[in-house]
Amino acid sequence: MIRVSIDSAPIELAVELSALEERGAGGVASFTGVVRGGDGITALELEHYPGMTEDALCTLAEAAMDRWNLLGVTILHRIGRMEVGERIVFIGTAAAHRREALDACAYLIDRLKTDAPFWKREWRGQETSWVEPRASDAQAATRWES
Amino acid sequence: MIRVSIDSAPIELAVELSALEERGAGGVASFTGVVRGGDGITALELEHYPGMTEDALCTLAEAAMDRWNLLGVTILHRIGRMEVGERIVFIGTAAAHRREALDACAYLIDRLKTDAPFWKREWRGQETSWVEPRASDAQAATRWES
Amino acid sequence: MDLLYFAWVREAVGTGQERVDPPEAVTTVAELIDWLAQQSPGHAAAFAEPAKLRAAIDQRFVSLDTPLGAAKEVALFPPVTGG
Amino acid sequence: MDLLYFAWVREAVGTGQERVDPPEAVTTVAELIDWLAQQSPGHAAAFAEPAKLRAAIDQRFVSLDTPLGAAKEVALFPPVTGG
Repeated sequence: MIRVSIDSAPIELAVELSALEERGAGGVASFTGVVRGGDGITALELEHYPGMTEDALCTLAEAAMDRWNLLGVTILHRIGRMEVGERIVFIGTAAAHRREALDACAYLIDRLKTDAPFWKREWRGQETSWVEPRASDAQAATRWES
Repeated sequence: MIRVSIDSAPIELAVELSALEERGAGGVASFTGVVRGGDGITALELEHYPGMTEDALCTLAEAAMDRWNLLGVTILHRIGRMEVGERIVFIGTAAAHRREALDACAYLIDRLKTDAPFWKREWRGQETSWVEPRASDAQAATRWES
Repeated sequence: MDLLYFAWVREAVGTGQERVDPPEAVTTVAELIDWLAQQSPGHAAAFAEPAKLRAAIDQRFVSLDTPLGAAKEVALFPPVTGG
Repeated sequence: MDLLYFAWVREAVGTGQERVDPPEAVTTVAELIDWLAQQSPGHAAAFAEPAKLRAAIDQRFVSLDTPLGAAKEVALFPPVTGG
């Protein structure tokens, strides 16, 4: 089962994790990205490419299902403005065995960073600046090439 | 912040994950182990070594905090009888960067399987059998030796 | 050809989408970027440094030397920064 | 010396803990296991195959060839299977 959603509404962890557990999995792994404060940041704003972004996330989920023996994959990404402490992204994977769930979860967040068309800007009070891509993200994605 | 608990009460994911997010982390990784049905299994029963098991989990959490730059580690393990679909174990890690949260989470569940004194038996109706350790678990734990 | 712009490219141009009809000499994404840079001061600001840009043709990521071919929708944007 | 038993070791012996006073010749965990196997049919069943057993002295995992030394609490159990 694949669930992909791009939405401005908050991400509800309990609901998403319960749905994955109900796949009959022995193990559920998750990663949640949260807006981090510091450096004067008061909020983030996320923009996406309607249509292409949804496709990119579905393609990633399918690639994970092909590569590992998974019972469920959930990829949620928020768009719009988010305050410090709010969730930006949620990856959840369900599998009979923990290794597959954990590896697939790490793969999905690494690849999402480079493969899905999202753009992020930081708000510091009334000032905004677009976030530059990090070389470490490109590097992290390459470790899954096989 | 380290939180370790061995308890017969159910594991509440939303509460645990929110507490980790409130550490100010950019990323929270989690692994949840769930009682899996199939093979006639109707329930699991978990036994521990009071005192030693708590110490083992605290030692593991501290080892993870030493090895990675973490803002929080939570390790919860249920004891007693659990029906199919119930949560057995929860590992949660919070870090500024996703790689540290994900690696520490995988480390903790791998090492918990070999380093913490728990014993599991399967119930099939009225029949019980103690679970044999898996060679794959011992192998998984060794990949963290450095 | 429909063009879509995202993030600071959108802001510099002043719109998120426009329809253009470039001359026949414009055959690749890179040539399209050079041509767009001449269309207005906003376009010039957005497209002055092609090395900072990424592209998609009909919703697939492509390198800047990719031929436009029969592209219906070309998107130009900075490197992605989601997650 | 306090002994603790877990899982099927506990079930075979018939109790989770007991206090014992082994002879002086018993100096290692393995020797303790051999001695315990002679104490009752239940002990014999629990301790017949030392290779299936693991041990902790004063709440630290040890190998079976470890000297008992001044151990106050020795636990004997099957390999752990948590998580």
